[in-house]
Amino acid sequence: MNPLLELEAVSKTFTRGGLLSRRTVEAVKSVSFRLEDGKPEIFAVIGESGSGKSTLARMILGMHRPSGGRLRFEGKDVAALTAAERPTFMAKVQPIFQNPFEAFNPLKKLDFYLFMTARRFGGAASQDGAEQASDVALRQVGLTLDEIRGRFPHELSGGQLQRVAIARALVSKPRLILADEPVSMVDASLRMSIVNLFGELRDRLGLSIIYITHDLATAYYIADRLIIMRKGEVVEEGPAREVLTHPKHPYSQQLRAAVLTPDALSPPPQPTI
Amino acid sequence: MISMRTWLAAAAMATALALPGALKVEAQGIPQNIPRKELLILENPEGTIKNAGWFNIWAINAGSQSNGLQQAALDTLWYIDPEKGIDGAWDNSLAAAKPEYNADFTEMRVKLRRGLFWSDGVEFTSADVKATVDIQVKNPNMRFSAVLANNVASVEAPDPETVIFKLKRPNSRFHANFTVRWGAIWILPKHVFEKVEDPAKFDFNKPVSLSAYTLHSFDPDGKWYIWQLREDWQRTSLGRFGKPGPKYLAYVDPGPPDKRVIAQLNNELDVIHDISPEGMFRLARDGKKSRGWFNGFPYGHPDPTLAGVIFNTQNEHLKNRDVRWALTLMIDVKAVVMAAYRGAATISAIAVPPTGIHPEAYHKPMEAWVRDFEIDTGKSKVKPYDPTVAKQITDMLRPSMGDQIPRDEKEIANSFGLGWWKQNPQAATELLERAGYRKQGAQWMTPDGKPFVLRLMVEGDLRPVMTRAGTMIVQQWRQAGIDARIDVAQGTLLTRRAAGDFDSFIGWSVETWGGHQDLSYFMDSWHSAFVAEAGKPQPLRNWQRWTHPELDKIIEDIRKIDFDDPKGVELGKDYVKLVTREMPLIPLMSYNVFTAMDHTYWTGFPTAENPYANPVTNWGNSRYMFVRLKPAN
Amino acid sequence: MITILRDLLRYNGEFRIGFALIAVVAAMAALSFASPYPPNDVYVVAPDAPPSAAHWFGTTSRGQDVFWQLTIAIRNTLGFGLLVALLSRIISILVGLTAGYLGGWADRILMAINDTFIVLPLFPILILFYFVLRDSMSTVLLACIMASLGWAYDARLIRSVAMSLKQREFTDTAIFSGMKTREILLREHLPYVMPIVFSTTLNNMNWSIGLEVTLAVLGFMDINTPTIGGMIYWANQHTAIVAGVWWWIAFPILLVVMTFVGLYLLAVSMNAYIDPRSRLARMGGGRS
Amino acid sequence: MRSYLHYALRRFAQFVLVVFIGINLAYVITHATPIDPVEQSIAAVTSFGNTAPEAIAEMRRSLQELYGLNGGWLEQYSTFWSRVLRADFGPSLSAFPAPVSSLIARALPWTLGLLGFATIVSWLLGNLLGGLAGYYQQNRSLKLLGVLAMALHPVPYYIVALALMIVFGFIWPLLPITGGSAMNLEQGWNLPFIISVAKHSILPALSLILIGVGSWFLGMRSLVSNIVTEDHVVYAEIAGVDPRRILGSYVMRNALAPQVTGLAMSLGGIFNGAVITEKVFGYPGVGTLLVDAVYAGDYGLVLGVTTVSILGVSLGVLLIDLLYPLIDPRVQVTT
Amino acid sequence: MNGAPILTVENLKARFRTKHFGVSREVPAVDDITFSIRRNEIFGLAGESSSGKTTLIKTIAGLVRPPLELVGGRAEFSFLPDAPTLHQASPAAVAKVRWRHLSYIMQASMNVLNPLRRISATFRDFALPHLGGTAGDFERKVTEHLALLRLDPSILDAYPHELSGGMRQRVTIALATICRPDFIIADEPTTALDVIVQKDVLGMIRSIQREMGSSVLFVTHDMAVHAALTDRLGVMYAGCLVEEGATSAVFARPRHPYTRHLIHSLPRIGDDRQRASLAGSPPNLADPPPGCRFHPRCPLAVQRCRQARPAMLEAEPGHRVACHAVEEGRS
Repeated sequence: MNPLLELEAVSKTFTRGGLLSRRTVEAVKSVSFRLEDGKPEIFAVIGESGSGKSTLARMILGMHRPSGGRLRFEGKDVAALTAAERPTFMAKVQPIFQNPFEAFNPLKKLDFYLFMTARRFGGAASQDGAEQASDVALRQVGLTLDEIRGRFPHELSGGQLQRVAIARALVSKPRLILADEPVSMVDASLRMSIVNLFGELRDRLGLSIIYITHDLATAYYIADRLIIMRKGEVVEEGPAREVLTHPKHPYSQQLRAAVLTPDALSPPPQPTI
Repeated sequence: MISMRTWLAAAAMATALALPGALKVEAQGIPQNIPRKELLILENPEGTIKNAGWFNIWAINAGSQSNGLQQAALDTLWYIDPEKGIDGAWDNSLAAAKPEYNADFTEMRVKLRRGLFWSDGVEFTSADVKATVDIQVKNPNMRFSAVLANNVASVEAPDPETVIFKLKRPNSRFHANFTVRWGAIWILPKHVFEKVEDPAKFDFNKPVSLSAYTLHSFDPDGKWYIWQLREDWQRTSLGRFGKPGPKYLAYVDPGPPDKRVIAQLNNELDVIHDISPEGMFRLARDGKKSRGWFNGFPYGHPDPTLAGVIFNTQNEHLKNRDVRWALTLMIDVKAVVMAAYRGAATISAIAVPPTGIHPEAYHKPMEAWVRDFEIDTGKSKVKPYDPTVAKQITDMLRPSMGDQIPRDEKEIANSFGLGWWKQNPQAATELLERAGYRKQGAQWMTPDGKPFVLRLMVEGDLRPVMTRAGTMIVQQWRQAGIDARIDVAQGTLLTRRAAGDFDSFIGWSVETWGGHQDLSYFMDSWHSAFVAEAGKPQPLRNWQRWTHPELDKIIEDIRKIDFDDPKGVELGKDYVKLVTREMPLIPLMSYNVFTAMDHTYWTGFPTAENPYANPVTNWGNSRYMFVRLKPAN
Repeated sequence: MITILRDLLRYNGEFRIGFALIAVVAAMAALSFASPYPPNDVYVVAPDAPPSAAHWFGTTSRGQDVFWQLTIAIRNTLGFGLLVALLSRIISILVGLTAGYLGGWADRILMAINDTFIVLPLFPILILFYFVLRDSMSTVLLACIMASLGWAYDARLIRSVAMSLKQREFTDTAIFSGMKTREILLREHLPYVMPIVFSTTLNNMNWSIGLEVTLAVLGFMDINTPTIGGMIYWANQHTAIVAGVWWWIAFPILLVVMTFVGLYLLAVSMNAYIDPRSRLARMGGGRS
Repeated sequence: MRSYLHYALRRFAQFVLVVFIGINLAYVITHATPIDPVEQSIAAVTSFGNTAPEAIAEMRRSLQELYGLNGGWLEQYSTFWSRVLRADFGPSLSAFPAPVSSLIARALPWTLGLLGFATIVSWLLGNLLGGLAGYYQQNRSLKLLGVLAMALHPVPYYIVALALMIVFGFIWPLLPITGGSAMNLEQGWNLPFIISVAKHSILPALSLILIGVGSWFLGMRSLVSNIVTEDHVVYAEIAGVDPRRILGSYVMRNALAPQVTGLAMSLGGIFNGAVITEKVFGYPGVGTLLVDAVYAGDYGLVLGVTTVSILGVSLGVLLIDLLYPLIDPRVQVTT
Repeated sequence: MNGAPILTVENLKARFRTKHFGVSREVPAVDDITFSIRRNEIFGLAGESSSGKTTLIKTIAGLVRPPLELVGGRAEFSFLPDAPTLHQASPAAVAKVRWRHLSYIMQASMNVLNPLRRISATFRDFALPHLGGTAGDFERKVTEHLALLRLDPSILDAYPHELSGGMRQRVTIALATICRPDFIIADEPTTALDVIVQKDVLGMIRSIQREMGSSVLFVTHDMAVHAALTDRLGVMYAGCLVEEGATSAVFARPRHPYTRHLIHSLPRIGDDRQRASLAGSPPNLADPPPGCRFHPRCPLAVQRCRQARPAMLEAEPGHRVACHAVEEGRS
C-alpha cells in the first residue's frame, strides 16, 4: 500500500531576476518524510520565516513544482499529474490559510465558496446537494449552514471565519489538510478552539493534517510528529513531544530556548511588589 | 514661516506671469538693424523653408523659390505680366527682342541685351543661356532637364548676344519656357556652375544674382530672407525702369493667416500674399493704410487661373457628359461664391479665367453664344445660362456691404463677372435619368443599383478658400440626393492628382498668361498624347484626363501658328465651345488672391486702378513693383 | 452604484462641480438630437452674427448656429472619447489582469511591451498614422488606433492591483474551491479592478479627447464629422480670431475645457471615494 | 556597484526595447503609406512644363535609385536600419536633396531647449508648490493654487497655447507669437540673439509650464498628503524632529522618488505637448518640422522626426532612470 | 523603589469619530481607563486585536488626530506637570519633552525608518537637537550607545532596507533610548519578529531599561511576552481595562475571568493538559454590549453583569480587577 504522502529529497530552487541578473535561491533543500495511509496524524512543520516551510506547503499543494526529488500523493507523482487528474488531487489535498479575514473575498458571500467546492470537488450535482454537503461540513466544525448562509466575511469573527475555512476544506472530503499557520492571526481567546478542532478532525474523520507553524507550544500541544526546518533543510524530526522536550540539534535547542516563559529573559526579573 | 513661504511662492508665480509686462512691447518683430524706411517686408507664402541655405533653383524641389530668389535675384529672357505691365504685358528682359522662329517653328533665335552683369561682376552673355540648357540636359535630375531634353536638339551661341535654339520638332510656343508668368527656366551663371562637380547637389549659397538685388542675410531656420539692392543695379535688366525704391527686401514667414493680419495691422508686414476673405475684411476695416487689389469689395486680385470642379473623366460615372452636366446644374454658384469668398469672386461660366485680357478676348465676345447655348436632356431642351448671376450676387451683398458694392453694370462685370449656369434640379434629374440613374427616395442610385457616391477632393487648410467652396458644392450635391463627401488631400495632392486617384477635385487645371490671349500655356498638355491609362501617373494639367478628337485638332492647329496670330483667339473660342458642351470641368470663378498691401511705409503698389503688375508676392514679375515703389512720407 | 452617486453628490464638493459640468456638457450633447439644422450643412443661417436671442452663441462665418453646431460637435467628441476609453479598457484589463495574475515570463514580456507604450511619444505616431491613412482616417478608426496606443498606463495600474490580489489568500481559496483561472480573473479579481477602471475611463477620455481636438485642429482628421476640434479648425480657416468672430472659438473652447475639468474632477473624486492612496500606488506602481 | 550595474543594464535593455518597438512601428506605418515619393517628385517637376512620357520614365528610374526604394521589402528594411544606426534618413523630399538628418539637427536644439527648460521649470515649481500644498493642507493660497492647477492641467496643450496666443499676441500684444528669434540677428552666443530667443520662448514655454506645473502640483500634493501619514513621518514627528527637516528630508524627498519616475513616464506626453506648442507658435523645432512634413507629404522627414523623437524620449527616460538610484537607493536591490 | 508614578492615567476616554460619505461612526475605543506607571518599571498592556490598546497609547502619547478625539480624563506625565494630557500641553512644552523624556518604539518597525535616509542621518535628525554638542561628540555618543546595545557602528552607514527586520528593530530601540528618556512607549515592537530574534530584542529592551532606569509602557497581545518581560500588567478588553497588577501576581492568580482564560488557554511545552477555548467573539467596539463588556462570553455572568459596568476595584494590594463576580466573591 502506498503511503498517503511521500516526499523524497524534495527541493525547490527559485530563479530571480531577468536575463541579466540571474540569481538562484534554494528555498527547500532535500526534504524527505512520509505520512502513512490509514494512520491519521497531525504532522507539524516548524520553522521561522525564510525556513522554506511555506514553499514546502505550496509544493505539497501542487502549486509549485519541485526542482528536485519526488513528491508523491497516494503513490502518484504530484508534479506529473495531468490536467484531468488535478481536480481529484485538489479535492483530496486542501489548504487552510493563515489569515481568516483574507481567506474569503470580502465582496462575496461565504456560502459561495462552500457551494463552489461542493459542486466542483465534493461531487454535489445540484444546489440541494451542495447545500447539504456544506451543512455537513459546517456541522463538523461546530457551525450550521443556517448560521452562515448569505453572510459576508466581515460579519464574522476571526475564529468563526477560520472554522468556515476549515469547513470549506472539508466539503471536498479531503484526505490531507495542509494548514499554514492557521492560528497565528486568530485572537488568543479563540485560538485553542481551532487547534482543538484539528485534533477532533484527526480523531473523528481520520484526516491527516500538516500543521505548519513557528509556534512550538501549539505544535507540542497538538502534533503527533514534527520536523524542524532551517534555511530549507530539515534539522530534526521525530515525535513531537519527544523532540520538543529534548531537542537534539543545536538549532532546535535554540528555538526551544527562545520560547518565552516568565523567567526566560536574563537577568531574571526583579520582584516588583 | 508657513505663510512666508507661501507668499514667496505666490510672488514668484506672479512675477513669472507679470514678466511679459515688464518687457518692451513688441508684437511680431521686424528685421533688426535695418532702417524700416528702406525696407519692404513681404510674405513668403512657402512659409518656413526647411532647407533654408539652398538657392539652386535648377535642382528639384530644394529650397525656397519665392523667398525673393526668383522675384529679386534671377532673370530670364522674357516676362508676360498677367496685368497690363509697366510697358505693356510683354517685356523683353534679358532678351533684346521677341523670339524669332523660322518658318516651320524648328528654330528659335534670341537676341540678348548687352551690358548686363552678374552681381559678382562677371558679364552676362549668350554663354550663360547656352549653359543653362546644356547643364540641365546633361543632368537628368535637374528641374528643367526633361523639358529641355524633350524639345532642344542643340543650342548655339555664335556670339555673346545671340542664342540659337535648334528644336527637335516644330513648336511655336517654345519661348514660353523662358517666359515668366509665375516662374520660368531661369538663366544660371555659367562661371559658377561650370566649376561645380554635380550641379544637382550644389546649394548655390550664396547666390550670384542677375537681377537688381543680392542676398543680404537669411535665417538658417528658414523664416526670413533679406535682399539688398545692388550697387550696380543699373547693370541689370531692371535698370531700364529706374532705381528700385526699397534698398532692402525681406521675405518672411509671418505664420498662419491670423498672425499675418496682426502683423500688417502692426505695420510689420507690407505685403501679405494671401489671407482669408474675413482677414481681408478686417484689414480693410482696421488697417488704416491697408488695401487689396480693388480698393473696396471684392478686394482680391484675380489670378489668371480658373477655379473649378475638375472631374476625373476616367471615373466610371464621370465619363458620361450627362452626369457631368447634371452635377453642374445642381450647383447654385451664388452660394458657392458666398461660401468661398463671401461674395468676393469673379465668376466665369466658360473654361477661361475671367481675368487679365480674357474678358475682352473671350467672355464678352462669347456672351451671346453662351446665352443661346442649349442642352437636350432627352425630355426637354434647356437654355441653362443665367446672365444675371453676377448682378444677383451684388444684390445679395449690398445689404451687408453697402456702397462699396458697385451698381454700374460694367463695373459689376469687371469685378464679379457676368452670368453662370442656373441651378436647375429638373434638368439635372432628367440628365441623370437619361444616363441610367434612378432616384430611390432622396438618394440617387447608379445604373448598377448602388448609391451614387462622389468624393470631392480638397486641399484642406493649404487652400482654405477652395476647401470652403468644395464644402458648399458637396452640400448642394448631397441635398440633390448624391452621397457626396469631402476628401482632404493636403500633402498628397500632387501624387493623387497625378495618379488620377480622385473622383473630382476643386482647384484649377486652366491657367493662362493673363496678359496674353494665348491659351496654349495650359492647353498644349491637354493633347490626348499625354493622357495616361487609368491608374497610371499623368503629367500635371489635364488631370481630368479628358480627351476629345476635336480638342487634339485645336491644339495641333495652335502649335502651327504664331504666338500673336489673331487666329489663336478663334481656336480658343472653339475650345470654349467644346468644353461647354462636354463639361469636363465645371468652371466656377477666377482664383482671387487676397494680397493686402500696407501703404504706411511704401506707396505705388499695383492696384486695379494702376494695374502695372500682379501684386502677388511669389510671382516672378512682382519685381516690377520694386521699381515703382516710393517711400511714403 | 446609485447610492455611491448619491453619496458622492452629497458629500464631495469636487464631485459636485465635476458632475454639474459634465451634466451641462451631456445635456448639450443630448440637445443635438433636437437640432433644427442639419449638422453638416453650411449657410443655413446668416453668417457672423454675434450672440443674440435668436442665436445664443452667435453664428459662424460658415452660416452655422454655434450653439446647435456645438451640440453635435460635443456629442461626437464625447462619443469618440467614450469609444476610445471603452476599447482601451478592454486591452488594459486583459493585459493588466493577465500579467498580474500569471506573473513570471508572461508578466515580464507584457510589461516590457507595456512600458514601451508608456514611454513612446504617441503624437508623432498618431501623426504617422494619419500620414498613412489620410482620408481613410475616420473617427472610428482613429478611436481604434488611439485605444491600441492608450492602454499601457492603466494596464500597469490594473496589474499592480492584480498582483496584490494574487497574493491574497482568497485567491488560493478560490483555486482550491475549484474555480478556473478565467473564473478567478473575472469573478474574483475584476470587481476589485472595476473602481480603477471607472476612474481611468474618465482620465482616458480626457486624454483621447485632448488628442482628438489637437489632431482635428491641425487638420489631421476627418472634417466631414463635426467635432469640437473640427469647429476650431474651421474657425481658424476663417481667421475667426482676427475677424472678430470670437464666439466661434470661445464657446467651443469653453465647452471643451468644461468637459476636461469635469471629467477630471469626477475621476479625482471617484478615486478619493475608492482609495485615497490610489495615486500613490499608481505613481509608485512602476518601481516597487 | 554590482547591483547598480544590473539595474543600469536592465534599464538599458528596456531602452533598447522601446527604441526597437517604436522605430519598427514607425517604419511599418510609414512604409504602408500610399504616398509614392518618386511620383510626388515627378508631379512637382512636371508641373512647370510639357513633359514627354519618355522623359518622365527616365526621371522615375533615377529618382527611385535616389530614394533607396529599390529591392524587396527585406532589402529596404535592412537598408533602413543600417541608415537609422548611422542617423541617415536619406534626403528630404520637400527639401530635396538636403538630408533629413541635417534638417532635424537644425531643429533639434530649439526643441531640446524649449522642452528642457519648460520641463525642468514646471517639474521643480510644481513639485515645490505641490509639496507645500500637501504638507500645509489648510493654507488658503495653496488651496487656491490647487484649484487653479486642477482647472488647468486637464486642458490639452493646444487649447492653452491658443488661449495664450490670443491673449498675449492679439488682445494684449506683448510678446512675439511666432518664430524662435527676431529677424536679421546672427545666430550664436551674442547677447541680442540670446535675449531675442528668450523673449520668443516665453509664450511657448509658458503654455507648457502652465499645464506641467498643474499636473506635477497635483501629483506631488496627493503624494505628500499620503506620505505625511506614513509611519516614518509620524515617527519623526512624534520624535520632535524639526518640521522643516521633516518637510524636506522626510516628506518631499520621499515623494520625489515617484515624481522622478513620473517624469520618466510622462516624458513622451510632454514631448507631444511640445510638438503641438511649437506648431501653434511657429517655433522652429522638430514639432513644426514634423507637422509641416506631413503637410508636404515628405515621408523621409516624417519618419526621421518620428524616429528621432522616439530615440530622444527614450534616451531622456534612460537618463532619468540611470540617475534614479541617487534619489532612491532601494531600486538597486529590488529586481 | 520610587513609588511616585511617572504617568498617571485617570478616567481617560477617547473615541474615533469618522464621517465617510455620510456614514457617521463613533467608536469609544478607550473607555474610562485609570492606571499609573511608576519609575523604573516595565508596564505591560495586554489585549486582543481591537481591544483599544493602541488607541490608549496614542492618546497617552498625545497623537490625537482626527478621527481620534480625546473625550476626557487625564494622562499626566510627571516631567510635564500641569498638562492633563500631552495633547493639551503647549507645542513648545511638548517639543521640549519629546525624545528627551518621552520616546517611542513603534509597531511596524519596517516602516518607521525613513527608507531614503541612512541610519546615521536619522540618528542626527532625532537626537542631535536634544544631545547637542559638536558633530564629533555626537558621533561618539551614538557609537557608545550602540556599543551598549551591542550593535556594530557600521550600521550607521546603512539604509534601512539593507538591514534585517530584527536589526531594524534594534536600531529603533537604540534610537528611542539614545537620549536616555524617562519614559518609553513600545507598541508591539516584536510582533513581526522570529522567536529567536524576539527573545534577543526583548532581552535588549530589558537590559537597557534596567541600565537607564526608565519606565516602559509595553504593549503586546502576546501573553508569553508579558510573562517574560513586564513588571506589571494591565489587561484590556473591548476598550476597558479589566485587570491590573504585578505580572507575576496576575499570572499566578488571574482574577478576571477573561484574564484567567487567556492565561490558562496558553499551551506550554511540557504541560499536556487539554486547553479549552472561550465561547463567542470579542464585541464590536462600535456597538459594545451593555454592562460588563465581557458578559456575553463570561461563564460567571449574572443579571447584574448585563446591566452595570463593574468598577475597577483592588482585589488585593496592587492588584485591581473590574468584575462583579470578583467583587461579590463568586470568583
